[in-house]
Amino acid sequence: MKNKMELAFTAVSQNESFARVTVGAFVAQLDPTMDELTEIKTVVSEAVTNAIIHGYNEDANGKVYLEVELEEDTVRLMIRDKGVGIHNLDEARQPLYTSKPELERSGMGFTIMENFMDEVAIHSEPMVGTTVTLVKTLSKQRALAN
Amino acid sequence: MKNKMELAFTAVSQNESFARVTVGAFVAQLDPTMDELTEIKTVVSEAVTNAIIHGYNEDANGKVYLEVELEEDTVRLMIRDKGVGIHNLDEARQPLYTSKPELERSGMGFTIMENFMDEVAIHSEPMVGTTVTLVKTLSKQRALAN
Amino acid sequence: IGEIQRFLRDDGTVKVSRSIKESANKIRKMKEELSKTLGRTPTVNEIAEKLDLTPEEVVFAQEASRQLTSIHETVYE
Ligand SMILES: Nc1ncnc2c1ncn2[C@@H]1O[C@H](COP(=O)(O)OP(=O)(O)O)[C@@H](O)[C@H]1O
Ligand SMILES: Nc1ncnc2c1ncn2[C@@H]1O[C@H](COP(=O)(O)OP(=O)(O)O)[C@@H](O)[C@H]1O
Ligand SMILES: [Mg+2]
Ligand SMILES: [Mg+2]
Repeated sequence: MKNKMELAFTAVSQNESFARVTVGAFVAQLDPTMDELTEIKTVVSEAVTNAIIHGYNEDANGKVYLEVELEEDTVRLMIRDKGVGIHNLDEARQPLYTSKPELERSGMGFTIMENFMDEVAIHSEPMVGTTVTLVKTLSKQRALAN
Repeated sequence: MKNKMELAFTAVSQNESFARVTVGAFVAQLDPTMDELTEIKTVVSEAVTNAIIHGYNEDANGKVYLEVELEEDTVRLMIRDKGVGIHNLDEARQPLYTSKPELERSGMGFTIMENFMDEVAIHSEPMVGTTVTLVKTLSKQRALAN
Repeated sequence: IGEIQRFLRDDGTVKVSRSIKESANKIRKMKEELSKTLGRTPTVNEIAEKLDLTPEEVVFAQEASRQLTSIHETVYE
Protein backbone atom coordinates (compact mmCIF):
# COMPACT_ATOMS: atom_id res chain seq x y z
CA MET A 1 0.00 0.00 0.00
CA LYS A 2 1.03 3.56 -0.71
CA ASN A 3 0.86 6.13 2.06
CA LYS A 4 1.49 9.82 1.61
CA MET A 5 1.70 13.00 3.63
CA GLU A 6 2.22 16.63 2.72
CA LEU A 7 3.36 19.28 5.16
CA ALA A 8 3.85 23.04 5.00
CA PHE A 9 5.26 25.16 7.83
CA THR A 10 6.61 28.61 8.65
CA ALA A 11 10.28 29.06 7.69
CA VAL A 12 11.71 29.46 11.20
CA SER A 13 14.58 27.40 12.55
CA GLN A 14 12.61 26.09 15.54
CA ASN A 15 10.59 24.07 13.01
CA GLU A 16 13.64 22.07 11.93
CA SER A 17 13.21 19.74 14.88
CA PHE A 18 9.47 19.53 14.24
CA ALA A 19 10.15 18.50 10.62
CA ARG A 20 12.54 15.77 11.83
CA VAL A 21 9.89 14.31 14.16
CA THR A 22 7.15 14.50 11.56
CA VAL A 23 9.12 12.74 8.85
CA GLY A 24 10.60 10.29 11.37
CA ALA A 25 7.17 9.40 12.77
CA PHE A 26 5.76 8.84 9.29
CA VAL A 27 8.69 6.70 8.15
CA ALA A 28 8.44 4.71 11.41
CA GLN A 29 5.49 2.90 9.77
CA LEU A 30 8.01 1.04 7.59
CA ASP A 31 9.93 -0.10 10.67
CA PRO A 32 13.40 1.23 9.73
CA THR A 33 16.44 0.48 11.88
CA MET A 34 17.37 3.20 14.35
CA ASP A 35 20.37 4.02 12.12
CA GLU A 36 18.24 4.43 9.01
CA LEU A 37 15.92 6.65 11.00
CA THR A 38 18.84 8.85 12.06
CA GLU A 39 20.02 9.11 8.46
CA ILE A 40 16.59 10.18 7.25
CA LYS A 41 16.19 12.73 10.03
CA THR A 42 19.64 14.11 9.25
CA VAL A 43 18.88 14.72 5.57
CA VAL A 44 15.58 16.35 6.55
CA SER A 45 17.52 18.73 8.83
CA GLU A 46 19.96 19.58 6.07
CA ALA A 47 17.33 20.23 3.40
CA VAL A 48 14.97 22.14 5.70
CA THR A 49 17.81 24.27 7.07
CA ASN A 50 18.89 25.05 3.51
CA ALA A 51 15.36 26.16 2.63
CA ILE A 52 15.14 28.44 5.67
CA ILE A 53 18.67 29.88 5.69
CA HIS A 54 19.52 29.98 1.99
CA GLY A 55 16.15 29.88 0.24
CA TYR A 56 14.39 32.42 2.45
CA ASN A 57 17.35 34.15 4.13
CA GLU A 58 15.55 33.47 7.41
CA ASP A 59 12.51 35.50 6.42
CA ALA A 60 9.65 34.01 8.48
CA ASN A 61 7.11 34.95 5.80
CA GLY A 62 8.43 32.02 3.80
CA LYS A 63 6.92 28.55 3.89
CA VAL A 64 8.72 25.24 3.65
CA TYR A 65 6.92 22.38 1.85
CA LEU A 66 7.63 18.77 2.59
CA GLU A 67 6.21 15.59 1.08
CA VAL A 68 6.81 12.01 2.09
CA GLU A 69 5.64 8.96 0.18
CA LEU A 70 5.99 5.42 1.44
CA GLU A 71 5.65 2.50 -0.93
CA GLU A 72 6.79 -0.98 0.06
CA ASP A 73 10.27 -0.38 1.54
CA THR A 74 10.95 2.87 -0.25
CA VAL A 75 10.82 6.37 1.22
CA ARG A 76 10.48 9.30 -1.16
CA LEU A 77 11.07 12.75 0.33
CA MET A 78 10.52 16.08 -1.34
CA ILE A 79 11.59 19.36 0.28
CA ARG A 80 10.59 22.55 -1.52
CA ASP A 81 10.90 26.29 -1.01
CA LYS A 82 9.77 29.30 -3.01
CA GLY A 83 12.95 31.17 -2.20
CA VAL A 84 15.89 32.71 -4.06
CA GLY A 85 16.94 29.53 -5.89
CA ILE A 86 20.44 28.33 -6.77
CA HIS A 87 22.37 29.99 -9.63
CA ASN A 88 25.10 27.41 -10.07
CA LEU A 89 23.95 23.94 -9.09
CA ASP A 90 27.24 22.17 -9.88
CA GLU A 91 29.12 24.53 -7.62
CA ALA A 92 26.49 24.25 -4.85
CA ARG A 93 26.76 20.44 -4.82
CA GLN A 94 30.56 20.47 -4.35
CA PRO A 95 31.64 19.26 -0.91
CA LEU A 96 32.65 22.20 1.33
CA TYR A 97 31.12 24.82 -0.97
CA THR A 98 29.02 27.33 0.93
CA SER A 99 27.73 30.74 -0.08
CA LYS A 100 27.44 31.72 3.59
CA PRO A 101 30.85 31.10 5.21
CA GLU A 102 30.05 33.90 7.68
CA LEU A 103 27.37 31.68 9.28
CA GLU A 104 29.89 28.89 9.86
CA ARG A 105 28.01 26.63 7.50
CA SER A 106 29.96 23.51 6.70
CA GLY A 107 29.12 23.32 2.99
CA MET A 108 28.41 19.60 3.50
CA GLY A 109 24.60 19.56 3.27
CA PHE A 110 24.29 18.15 -0.24
CA THR A 111 27.20 15.77 0.34
CA ILE A 112 25.46 14.36 3.42
CA MET A 113 22.26 13.89 1.41
CA GLU A 114 24.18 12.02 -1.27
CA ASN A 115 25.80 9.78 1.31
CA PHE A 116 22.68 8.85 3.23
CA MET A 117 20.18 8.53 0.39
CA ASP A 118 20.03 6.33 -2.72
CA GLU A 119 18.92 9.14 -5.02
CA VAL A 120 19.28 12.91 -4.80
CA ALA A 121 17.72 15.21 -7.39
CA ILE A 122 17.81 19.00 -7.16
CA HIS A 123 15.72 21.34 -9.26
CA SER A 124 16.21 25.03 -8.79
CA GLU A 125 15.33 28.23 -10.57
CA PRO A 126 16.58 31.66 -9.48
CA MET A 127 13.79 33.70 -7.82
CA VAL A 128 11.36 30.77 -8.15
CA GLY A 129 12.71 28.29 -5.66
CA THR A 130 14.36 24.96 -5.01
CA THR A 131 13.05 21.40 -4.84
CA VAL A 132 15.14 18.57 -3.45
CA THR A 133 13.92 15.02 -4.04
CA LEU A 134 15.47 12.23 -2.01
CA VAL A 135 14.84 8.49 -2.26
CA LYS A 136 15.96 5.72 0.06
CA THR A 137 15.07 2.04 0.10
CA LEU A 138 15.22 0.52 3.56
CA SER A 139 17.37 -2.51 4.21
CA LYS A 140 14.80 -4.97 5.59
CA GLN A 141 17.48 -6.14 8.01
CA ARG A 142 14.90 -7.58 10.32
CA ALA A 143 13.19 -9.63 7.65
CA LEU A 144 16.54 -11.09 6.59
CA ALA A 145 17.45 -11.95 10.16
CA ASN A 146 14.26 -13.92 10.82
CA MET B 1 5.40 35.04 17.43
CA LYS B 2 2.96 33.09 15.33
CA ASN B 3 3.89 29.67 14.05
CA LYS B 4 1.82 27.59 11.70
CA MET B 5 1.79 24.19 10.06
CA GLU B 6 -0.51 22.52 7.57
CA LEU B 7 -0.64 18.79 7.04
CA ALA B 8 -2.48 16.51 4.64
CA PHE B 9 -2.36 12.73 4.69
CA THR B 10 -3.99 9.59 3.31
CA ALA B 11 -7.18 8.63 5.16
CA VAL B 12 -6.00 5.35 6.67
CA SER B 13 -6.20 4.51 10.36
CA GLN B 14 -2.48 3.82 10.68
CA ASN B 15 -1.98 7.59 10.25
CA GLU B 16 -3.89 8.36 13.44
CA SER B 17 -0.84 7.80 15.62
CA PHE B 18 1.26 9.82 13.17
CA ALA B 19 -1.18 12.74 13.40
CA ARG B 20 -1.14 12.62 17.23
CA VAL B 21 2.62 12.76 17.41
CA THR B 22 2.95 15.43 14.71
CA VAL B 23 0.54 17.77 16.45
CA GLY B 24 2.14 16.90 19.80
CA ALA B 25 5.62 17.74 18.49
CA PHE B 26 4.43 21.07 17.13
CA VAL B 27 2.56 22.05 20.30
CA ALA B 28 5.51 20.94 22.45
CA GLN B 29 7.19 24.19 21.33
CA LEU B 30 4.90 25.98 23.83
CA ASP B 31 6.09 23.71 26.67
CA PRO B 32 2.64 22.47 27.78
CA THR B 33 2.14 20.20 30.78
CA MET B 34 1.92 16.45 30.14
CA ASP B 35 -1.82 16.61 30.82
CA GLU B 36 -2.38 19.38 28.31
CA LEU B 37 -0.36 17.53 25.70
CA THR B 38 -2.32 14.33 26.30
CA GLU B 39 -5.60 16.23 25.99
CA ILE B 40 -4.56 17.78 22.69
CA LYS B 41 -3.34 14.47 21.30
CA THR B 42 -6.61 12.83 22.37
CA VAL B 43 -8.80 15.36 20.54
CA VAL B 44 -6.61 14.97 17.45
CA SER B 45 -7.23 11.22 17.56
CA GLU B 46 -10.96 11.70 17.90
CA ALA B 47 -11.26 14.20 15.06
CA VAL B 48 -8.92 12.33 12.70
CA THR B 49 -10.68 9.02 13.38
CA ASN B 50 -14.03 10.69 12.67
CA ALA B 51 -12.72 12.01 9.35
CA ILE B 52 -11.43 8.57 8.32
CA ILE B 53 -14.26 6.38 9.61
CA HIS B 54 -17.31 8.62 9.19
CA GLY B 55 -16.20 11.22 6.63
CA TYR B 56 -14.57 8.82 4.20
CA ASN B 57 -16.07 5.48 5.31
CA GLU B 58 -12.46 4.25 5.39
CA ASP B 59 -11.91 4.91 1.69
CA ALA B 60 -8.12 5.39 1.38
CA ASN B 61 -8.58 7.71 -1.60
CA GLY B 62 -9.63 10.38 0.88
CA LYS B 63 -7.28 12.91 2.41
CA VAL B 64 -7.38 14.33 5.90
CA TYR B 65 -6.31 17.99 6.33
CA LEU B 66 -4.92 19.30 9.58
CA GLU B 67 -3.79 22.78 10.55
CA VAL B 68 -2.17 23.96 13.76
CA GLU B 69 -1.52 27.57 14.69
CA LEU B 70 0.39 28.63 17.77
CA GLU B 71 0.17 32.18 19.04
CA GLU B 72 1.40 33.10 22.52
CA ASP B 73 -0.16 30.39 24.73
CA THR B 74 -3.00 29.49 22.40
CA VAL B 75 -3.27 26.42 20.19
CA ARG B 76 -5.71 26.52 17.28
CA LEU B 77 -6.41 23.20 15.56
CA MET B 78 -8.38 22.61 12.41
CA ILE B 79 -9.25 19.12 11.15
CA ARG B 80 -10.97 18.90 7.80
CA ASP B 81 -12.26 16.22 5.44
CA LYS B 82 -13.97 16.29 2.08
CA GLY B 83 -16.22 13.41 3.01
CA VAL B 84 -19.93 12.71 3.37
CA GLY B 85 -20.62 15.48 5.90
CA ILE B 86 -23.05 15.49 8.84
CA HIS B 87 -26.80 15.83 8.23
CA ASN B 88 -27.92 16.63 11.75
CA LEU B 89 -25.22 18.41 13.72
CA ASP B 90 -27.22 18.79 16.94
CA GLU B 91 -27.83 15.06 17.05
CA ALA B 92 -24.22 14.26 16.18
CA ARG B 93 -22.92 16.38 19.09
CA GLN B 94 -25.10 14.58 21.68
CA PRO B 95 -23.10 12.44 24.12
CA LEU B 96 -23.37 8.75 23.22
CA TYR B 97 -24.85 9.42 19.77
CA THR B 98 -23.18 7.38 17.07
CA SER B 99 -24.30 6.58 13.54
CA LYS B 100 -22.08 3.48 13.54
CA PRO B 101 -23.03 1.42 16.61
CA GLU B 102 -21.95 -1.69 14.69
CA LEU B 103 -18.31 -0.52 14.93
CA GLU B 104 -18.55 -0.24 18.70
CA ARG B 105 -17.97 3.49 18.52
CA SER B 106 -18.62 5.15 21.85
CA GLY B 107 -20.39 8.23 20.51
CA MET B 108 -18.21 10.33 22.83
CA GLY B 109 -15.85 11.95 20.29
CA PHE B 110 -17.45 15.40 20.22
CA THR B 111 -18.08 15.30 23.97
CA ILE B 112 -14.38 14.60 24.59
CA MET B 113 -13.45 17.53 22.34
CA GLU B 114 -15.78 19.82 24.27
CA ASN B 115 -14.32 18.71 27.57
CA PHE B 116 -10.66 19.07 26.66
CA MET B 117 -10.76 22.23 24.55
CA ASP B 118 -11.89 25.80 25.26
CA GLU B 119 -13.71 26.18 21.95
CA VAL B 120 -15.22 23.64 19.56
CA ALA B 121 -16.76 24.73 16.27
CA ILE B 122 -18.08 22.27 13.68
CA HIS B 123 -18.99 23.18 10.13
CA SER B 124 -20.37 20.49 7.93
CA GLU B 125 -22.18 20.20 4.65
CA PRO B 126 -23.57 16.91 3.30
CA MET B 127 -21.43 15.59 0.42
CA VAL B 128 -18.94 18.47 0.81
CA GLY B 129 -17.26 17.63 4.08
CA THR B 130 -16.66 18.53 7.69
CA THR B 131 -14.34 21.01 9.41
CA VAL B 132 -13.73 20.90 13.15
CA THR B 133 -12.00 23.89 14.73
CA LEU B 134 -10.64 23.51 18.24
CA VAL B 135 -8.99 26.14 20.42
CA LYS B 136 -7.17 25.74 23.71
CA THR B 137 -5.18 28.23 25.75
CA LEU B 138 -2.44 26.62 27.82
CA SER B 139 -2.33 27.21 31.55
CA LYS B 140 1.06 28.94 31.93
CA GLN B 141 1.54 26.94 35.10
CA ARG B 142 5.26 27.21 34.73
CA ALA B 143 5.18 30.98 34.62
CA LEU B 144 2.99 31.03 37.74
CA ALA B 145 5.32 28.68 39.60
CA ASN B 146 8.30 31.00 39.19
CA ILE C 1 20.94 27.08 35.56
CA GLY C 2 18.16 28.04 38.00
CA GLU C 3 15.85 28.04 35.01
CA ILE C 4 16.78 24.46 34.17
CA GLN C 5 16.27 23.37 37.78
CA ARG C 6 12.82 24.93 37.82
CA PHE C 7 12.22 23.30 34.46
CA LEU C 8 12.91 19.86 35.90
CA ARG C 9 11.33 20.34 39.32
CA ASP C 10 8.74 17.80 40.30
CA ASP C 11 5.80 19.88 41.50
CA GLY C 12 2.80 18.05 40.11
CA THR C 13 2.63 20.05 36.90
CA VAL C 14 5.05 17.82 35.10
CA LYS C 15 6.30 19.47 31.97
CA VAL C 16 6.74 17.45 28.84
CA SER C 17 10.46 18.05 29.07
CA ARG C 18 10.83 15.91 32.18
CA SER C 19 8.78 12.92 31.10
CA ILE C 20 10.48 13.00 27.69
CA LYS C 21 13.94 12.79 29.29
CA GLU C 22 12.90 9.60 31.07
CA SER C 23 11.54 8.00 27.89
CA ALA C 24 14.61 9.04 25.93
CA ASN C 25 16.93 7.45 28.50
CA LYS C 26 14.97 4.21 28.34
CA ILE C 27 15.15 4.26 24.55
CA ARG C 28 18.90 4.82 24.59
CA LYS C 29 19.45 1.94 27.03
CA MET C 30 17.11 -0.38 25.14
CA LYS C 31 18.91 0.40 21.89
CA GLU C 32 22.26 -0.56 23.45
CA GLU C 33 20.84 -3.72 25.00
CA LEU C 34 19.13 -4.89 21.80
CA SER C 35 22.19 -4.06 19.67
CA LYS C 36 24.16 -6.51 21.82
CA THR C 37 21.60 -9.31 21.87
CA LEU C 38 20.69 -8.99 18.17
CA GLY C 39 24.18 -8.22 16.88
CA ARG C 40 22.76 -5.36 14.75
CA THR C 41 20.97 -2.05 15.20
CA PRO C 42 17.40 -2.65 16.37
CA THR C 43 14.45 -1.36 14.36
CA VAL C 44 12.06 1.27 15.70
CA ASN C 45 9.32 -1.32 16.31
CA GLU C 46 11.64 -3.59 18.26
CA ILE C 47 12.36 -0.77 20.69
CA ALA C 48 8.75 0.43 20.76
CA GLU C 49 7.44 -3.05 21.61
CA LYS C 50 9.89 -3.52 24.48
CA LEU C 51 9.03 -0.15 26.01
CA ASP C 52 5.29 -0.32 25.30
CA LEU C 53 5.36 2.86 23.21
CA THR C 54 4.15 3.44 19.66
CA PRO C 55 6.95 3.69 17.06
CA GLU C 56 5.90 7.32 16.53
CA GLU C 57 6.35 8.05 20.25
CA VAL C 58 9.85 6.57 20.12
CA VAL C 59 10.74 9.03 17.36
CA PHE C 60 9.25 11.96 19.29
CA ALA C 61 10.94 11.16 22.61
CA GLN C 62 14.33 10.73 20.97
CA GLU C 63 14.09 14.02 19.11
CA ALA C 64 12.66 16.02 22.01
CA SER C 65 15.44 14.85 24.26
CA ARG C 66 18.04 15.83 21.67
CA GLN C 67 16.56 19.33 21.71
CA LEU C 68 16.59 19.55 25.49
CA THR C 69 20.22 18.46 25.49
CA SER C 70 21.09 21.29 23.14
CA ILE C 71 19.25 23.81 25.35
CA HIS C 72 21.19 22.39 28.30
CA GLU C 73 24.51 22.73 26.47
CA THR C 74 23.73 26.32 25.50
CA VAL C 75 23.06 27.19 29.14
CA TYR C 76 26.29 25.59 30.42
CA GLU C 77 28.55 26.90 27.66
N1 LIG D 1 17.14 25.77 -0.72
C1 LIG D 1 18.18 26.52 -1.17
N2 LIG D 1 17.96 27.75 -1.69
C2 LIG D 1 18.97 28.50 -2.16
N3 LIG D 1 20.27 28.11 -2.13
C3 LIG D 1 20.56 26.90 -1.61
C4 LIG D 1 19.53 26.04 -1.11
N4 LIG D 1 20.11 24.90 -0.68
C5 LIG D 1 21.43 25.03 -0.89
N5 LIG D 1 21.73 26.22 -1.47
C6 LIG D 1 23.06 26.69 -1.88
O1 LIG D 1 23.93 25.57 -1.94
C7 LIG D 1 25.05 25.76 -1.10
C8 LIG D 1 25.51 24.45 -0.54
O2 LIG D 1 24.55 23.89 0.34
P1 LIG D 1 25.03 22.90 1.47
O3 LIG D 1 25.81 21.81 0.85
O4 LIG D 1 23.85 22.50 2.28
O5 LIG D 1 26.03 23.78 2.35
P2 LIG D 1 25.73 24.94 3.42
O6 LIG D 1 24.26 24.92 3.74
O7 LIG D 1 26.57 24.58 4.60
O8 LIG D 1 26.13 26.24 2.77
C9 LIG D 1 24.58 26.77 -0.06
O9 LIG D 1 25.66 27.47 0.52
C10 LIG D 1 23.66 27.67 -0.89
O10 LIG D 1 24.41 28.61 -1.63
N1 LIG E 1 -15.93 13.95 9.99
C1 LIG E 1 -17.18 13.44 10.02
N2 LIG E 1 -17.86 13.19 8.87
C2 LIG E 1 -19.10 12.69 8.90
N3 LIG E 1 -19.77 12.40 10.03
C3 LIG E 1 -19.16 12.65 11.22
C4 LIG E 1 -17.85 13.16 11.27
N4 LIG E 1 -17.52 13.30 12.57
C5 LIG E 1 -18.56 12.88 13.28
N5 LIG E 1 -19.58 12.49 12.50
C6 LIG E 1 -20.91 11.99 12.91
O1 LIG E 1 -21.11 12.38 14.27
C7 LIG E 1 -21.34 11.22 15.08
C8 LIG E 1 -20.77 11.42 16.47
O2 LIG E 1 -19.34 11.49 16.44
P1 LIG E 1 -18.54 11.09 17.75
O3 LIG E 1 -19.07 11.89 18.90
O4 LIG E 1 -17.08 11.20 17.46
O5 LIG E 1 -18.95 9.56 17.98
P2 LIG E 1 -18.50 8.23 17.22
O6 LIG E 1 -17.30 8.56 16.35
O7 LIG E 1 -18.14 7.29 18.32
O8 LIG E 1 -19.67 7.77 16.41
C9 LIG E 1 -20.73 10.07 14.30
O9 LIG E 1 -21.31 8.83 14.64
C10 LIG E 1 -21.03 10.48 12.86
O10 LIG E 1 -22.34 10.17 12.50
MG1 LIG F 1 23.21 23.26 4.18
MG1 LIG G 1 -15.71 9.64 16.95
